[in-house]
Amino acid sequence: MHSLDPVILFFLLGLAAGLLRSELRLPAAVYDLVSTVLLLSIGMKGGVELAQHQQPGLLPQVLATIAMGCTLTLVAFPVLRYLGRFKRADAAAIAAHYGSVSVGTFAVAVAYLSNRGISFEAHMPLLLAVLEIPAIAVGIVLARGFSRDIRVGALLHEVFLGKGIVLLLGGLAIGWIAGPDGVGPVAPLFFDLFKGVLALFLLETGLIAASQFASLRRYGVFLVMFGLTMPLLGALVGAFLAWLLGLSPGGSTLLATMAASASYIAVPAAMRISVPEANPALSLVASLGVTFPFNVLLGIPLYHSLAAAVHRLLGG
Amino acid sequence: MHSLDPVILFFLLGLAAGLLRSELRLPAAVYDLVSTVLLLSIGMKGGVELAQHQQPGLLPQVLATIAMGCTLTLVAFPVLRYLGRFKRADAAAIAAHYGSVSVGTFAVAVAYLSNRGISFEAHMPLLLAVLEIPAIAVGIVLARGFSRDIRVGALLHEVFLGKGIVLLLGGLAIGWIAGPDGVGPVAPLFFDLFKGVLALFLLETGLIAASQFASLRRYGVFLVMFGLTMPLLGALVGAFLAWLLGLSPGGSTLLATMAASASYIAVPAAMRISVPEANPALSLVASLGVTFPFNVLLGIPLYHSLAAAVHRLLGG
Amino acid sequence: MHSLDPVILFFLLGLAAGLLRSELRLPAAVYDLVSTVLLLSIGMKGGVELAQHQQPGLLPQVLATIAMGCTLTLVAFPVLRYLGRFKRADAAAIAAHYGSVSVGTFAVAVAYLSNRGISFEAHMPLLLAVLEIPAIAVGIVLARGFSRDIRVGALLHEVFLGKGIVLLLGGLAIGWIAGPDGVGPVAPLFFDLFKGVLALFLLETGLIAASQFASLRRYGVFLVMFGLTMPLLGALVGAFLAWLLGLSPGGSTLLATMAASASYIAVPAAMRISVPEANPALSLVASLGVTFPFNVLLGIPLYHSLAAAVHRLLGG
Amino acid sequence: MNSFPRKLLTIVTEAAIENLLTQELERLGAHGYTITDARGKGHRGVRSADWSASSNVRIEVICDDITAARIADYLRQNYYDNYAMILWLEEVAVLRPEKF
Amino acid sequence: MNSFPRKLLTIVTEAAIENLLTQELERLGAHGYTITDARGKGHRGVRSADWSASSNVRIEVICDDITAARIADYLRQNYYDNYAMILWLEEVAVLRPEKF
Amino acid sequence: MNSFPRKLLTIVTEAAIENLLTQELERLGAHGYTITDARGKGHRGVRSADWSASSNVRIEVICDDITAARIADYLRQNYYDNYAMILWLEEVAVLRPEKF
Ligand SMILES: Nc1ncnc2c1ncn2[C@@H]1O[C@H](COP(=O)(O)O)[C@@H](O)[C@H]1O
Ligand SMILES: Nc1ncnc2c1ncn2[C@@H]1O[C@H](COP(=O)(O)O)[C@@H](O)[C@H]1O
Ligand SMILES: Nc1ncnc2c1ncn2[C@@H]1O[C@H](COP(=O)(O)O)[C@@H](O)[C@H]1O
Ligand code: NA
Ligand code: NA
Ligand code: NA
Repeated sequence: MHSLDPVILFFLLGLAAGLLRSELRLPAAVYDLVSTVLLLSIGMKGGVELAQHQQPGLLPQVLATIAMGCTLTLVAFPVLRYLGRFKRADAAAIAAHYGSVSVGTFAVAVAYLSNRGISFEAHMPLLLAVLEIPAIAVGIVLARGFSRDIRVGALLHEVFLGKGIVLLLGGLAIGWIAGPDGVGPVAPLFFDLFKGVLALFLLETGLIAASQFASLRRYGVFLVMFGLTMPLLGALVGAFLAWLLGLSPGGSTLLATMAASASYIAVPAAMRISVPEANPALSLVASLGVTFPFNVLLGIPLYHSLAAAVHRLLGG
Repeated sequence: MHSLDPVILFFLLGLAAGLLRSELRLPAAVYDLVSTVLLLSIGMKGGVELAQHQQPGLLPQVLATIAMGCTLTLVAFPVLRYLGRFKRADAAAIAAHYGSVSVGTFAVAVAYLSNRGISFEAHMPLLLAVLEIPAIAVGIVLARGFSRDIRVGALLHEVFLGKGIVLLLGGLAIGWIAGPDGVGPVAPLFFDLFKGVLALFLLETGLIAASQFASLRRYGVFLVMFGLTMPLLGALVGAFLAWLLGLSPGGSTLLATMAASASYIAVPAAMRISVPEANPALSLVASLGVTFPFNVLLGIPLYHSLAAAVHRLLGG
Repeated sequence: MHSLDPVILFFLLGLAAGLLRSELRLPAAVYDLVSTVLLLSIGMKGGVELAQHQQPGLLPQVLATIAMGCTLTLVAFPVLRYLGRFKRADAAAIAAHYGSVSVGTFAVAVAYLSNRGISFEAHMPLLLAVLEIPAIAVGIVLARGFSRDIRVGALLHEVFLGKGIVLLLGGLAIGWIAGPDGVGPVAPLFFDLFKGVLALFLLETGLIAASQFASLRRYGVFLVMFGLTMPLLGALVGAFLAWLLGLSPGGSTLLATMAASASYIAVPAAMRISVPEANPALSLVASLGVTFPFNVLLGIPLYHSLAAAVHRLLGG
Repeated sequence: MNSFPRKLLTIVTEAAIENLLTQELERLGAHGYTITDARGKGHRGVRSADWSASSNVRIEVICDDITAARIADYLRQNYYDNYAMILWLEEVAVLRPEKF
Repeated sequence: MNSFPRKLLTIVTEAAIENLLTQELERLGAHGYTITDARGKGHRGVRSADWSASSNVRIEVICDDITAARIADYLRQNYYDNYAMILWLEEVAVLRPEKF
Repeated sequence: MNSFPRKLLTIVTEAAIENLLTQELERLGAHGYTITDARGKGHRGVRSADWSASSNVRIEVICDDITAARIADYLRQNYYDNYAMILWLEEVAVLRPEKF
């Protein structure tokens, strides 16, 4: 059933067009517009909900999310370094991608839940923004130790003032301040068009993902295996943590998806600046060429079942 | 009445702004976005309809459309070559433009029918995609014979994997797989905004068409005459064929419009690669400077009356 | 209350992101798209209203608006020249910015009124287009006298065929010809999305305004003072003129806002061509770095109260 | 391969005067030009191309020595003082000298 | 700083043949290329880049003298007659000669 | 026309380090720079500019010989190994030598 979600079909169309080397190409400006609208609308939706319902225990959840980001990075690193025999910088960079999160995957999971009428906690977009960051810091330390010559200024800037964080947090703030009535006038663009804009985003992501496939063979089986099993591990961790934090099944599905997803925009940019000796193709092939398609096509319904099962088994 | 269709007014505004050499200019990225949405939504609308109604006799209609594309090209060629005294390559290239089809004109005809509540067969977008191609092949053979040195690879690629075909067929497939309920979530973007997006597309097309007018005088009266009579001939052929195929009046209007229209995106690109010795300005002046405005401003209502008349006269 | 208008929050987000030197940046093509849609939809809305209601006394209002544009420029010039001790060219150029009008500010005022259900005269967009122009002519004459070597051709072109005028007047004509029913099909894009599109526009304007702040310190206190008091003076003039012309409170608010606002797109372009010796940074710092934020954050509700007060005090 | 020496004149300046400038170039004898969008920094500060007023264009003209000198002189006298603008000249080789 | 002489070949032509041309360049021995979007004017009129059919690309290739001559000759013979195209050659200095 | 010799240094590299690099350029003595968006192919494969991670920038700096050598050396030592990057140097003539 899930594979019939129309936004997924747009991803498959992009993937197919890319693999067939079609002339289809969307200008970078369109990608920028589409991702700006997505980020703002995810943030705003969360902010509006937050304005309506008190969210107790936000701080513990934020801290738990930070801890999860660090943990996933620290778990992925030795696997890549010793099982995968990657160079230290490469292992650290790839690990950071998997400790962080993909906003596109999150958006597909949101669409999945909303198509099924499943609600989730309002502040998930806040956790999304929070989870982007800690893996980057851990990755850099793994690559270089606590060395002095890290371009700390450029890095902090890149991380905290990157487009994703600013628009997510900005959207949250706007939704929270304006409230449900206040955002009414801009709802036709940011809420009604959400899934259509997501469809365009996925079309373009499909095209880009396809361009990573060419490198797949070169970088070998291990990276593919890693790109398929690391999300499963992440989802387990995320679903269990969600249960600990008392999240609803919808929220648990989202936290599991976030844990399972790998960054392909914020972290690559940060790694180019802070761990330049890492080969960026390795991380992108894994996160965009393997993990993103896997999560979007198969993972999300799986993580939903997983979250439901955890709730059933452990109660809550 | 027709001239009051607001989307037409946007075309006129673009035309006027272009002719007055206004500073108004839309970036190419906007044109790309707008045409992507148009192509996808035309395809999806067709796919959704196809999912609901069995379409018997699709194959004969596809074959008939292919035959029509070849015929129109073969008819236009000698007229251009012997009456118009164009060089062989030029005559072949122009003929190929008129044997193929303009998606923009099709979209205006769809808006025209929908404003009047006239329905049409669901698979017309499929025929639209099909009609893009055969004229290109015929045009190349007319220009160069069955010679060996045609860059077949590059050409096939250009033709079958061009943006237009991929998005039309991709949209059809998405609409067909997702069905009417499945596309619901993306309808606000792809269906509700259709005519607004078409308006922006026509504004930009008007600007581009105006830039062709400057060359009109240089290339003479014959090309103008050809650009006005060839669509009429095409419409006759299309309307008659539609009747043969048993299409409804709405579908007949569309097939007549398709036959009457001349490509100005897919075919020019293919001809630059495969018949480089043809002067691209000649084809563009005729198709974009003469035929497109004629069809959009006067042709479509005419073809609608024609289709109705054919149905009345021949029964059906 | 006003500061809760969500579109204003987008402006603040852009401003904050810009001041923090965030990586957030929207491509110029997005700005072009967004401002095209805004201009067309402001024009069309006016045109549709005009088609429904006879507007008596349009000509006197147009003439009065022209006179207001000239007057404001002529008032600003000596203040800048003698109090501000600016060079003649600089004083003339800045004055021209304040005698003209900012479409973005107008759009925020329209959103402000519509959120409060306050109606206004249909032809305000026409006055908006009219007000763009006279200050440019006056500014040039102030800078250069009636000298011969003005590039009159290039200038007239720049002024009358600039993007803003063409889209506003084009939109007016389309709305007027198509009427309320005719524009129905394009309403989802041009009317329903108006405030969402305005939000994106203001996000981007905030980013650009922030980049002007850096120069604020350099150009000194006088320019800031001027940028804060000139709009107040303009609003007084506008509100009083509106009362003379018999405009409604809504229309008066708009005319006061127009008078209070300073151009930052059309006039800078014209001045670069016609008064090149003027430093463009001075005008932009004042109009975009001071006056625009002031009007949008505080000015509009003020001008609304002012217009109401004038109506109360003078009757009407 | 026969090649012929020509001058390549490159101008970087404000996008606002693109139209004006191309007309001047033709008037001064250029047979063609190539334009790309650009951003940059110079004595008049950062020009980030975030919007029209801060955008640059980079204009290239291939021409003979005399035309190049004529254009360069003219721009220096008429544009340098009031516009963000730099230009430079290079020796290049072209294949069809009659074109330039 | 050790630097080594190489040729810089710049081609300005129709965007429609970008893919075709980059394949040819590699076949003719170029180890790389850099492309920017451009507009312009020449003997075939104004190419304003308003839409795909009127867009130009500006392609740069750094290579050795022989490869540069080979590419220039090939393009002159196979493309000049039918396409809006110009090209020019310059002497440049690079740091790592083995790359080009 | 009086003209003065200067160096034109052109760098093609990953868009991801544009900000970093312009800061370095200024620190190393450049008085200005011009940037255009680019795509291309080189030893590190195709960089198609379809999205940020695969985009290139093309940076030009006009400066004196010593500054050019300083920048080129610095980039070779600190950037060449880890980034898709090439650079080349040319002799150009400018009109106002004090600017560069
Ligand atoms: N030294 C330089 N090297 C390369 N480009 C420069 C240089 N100086 C200025 N530019 C470019 O020329 C534009 C105008 O320069 P300016 O008039 O010095 O502000 C700048 O915005 C840059 O794009
Ligand atoms: N003299 C010139 N200087 C710089 N660029 C030129 C020149 N002539 C032509 N071009 C560029 O090359 C393209 C093709 O030129 P053409 O084949 O002469 O039409 C034009 O669209 C311009 O972008
Ligand atoms: N031989 C070449 N000629 C022109 N541009 C090149 C060449 N080699 C590399 N480039 C450009 O420099 C970028 C980085 O090159 P590389 O480090 O070799 O991957 C490429 O993406 C191209 O844009
Ligand atoms: Na993760
Ligand atoms: Na046809
Ligand atoms: Na004003």
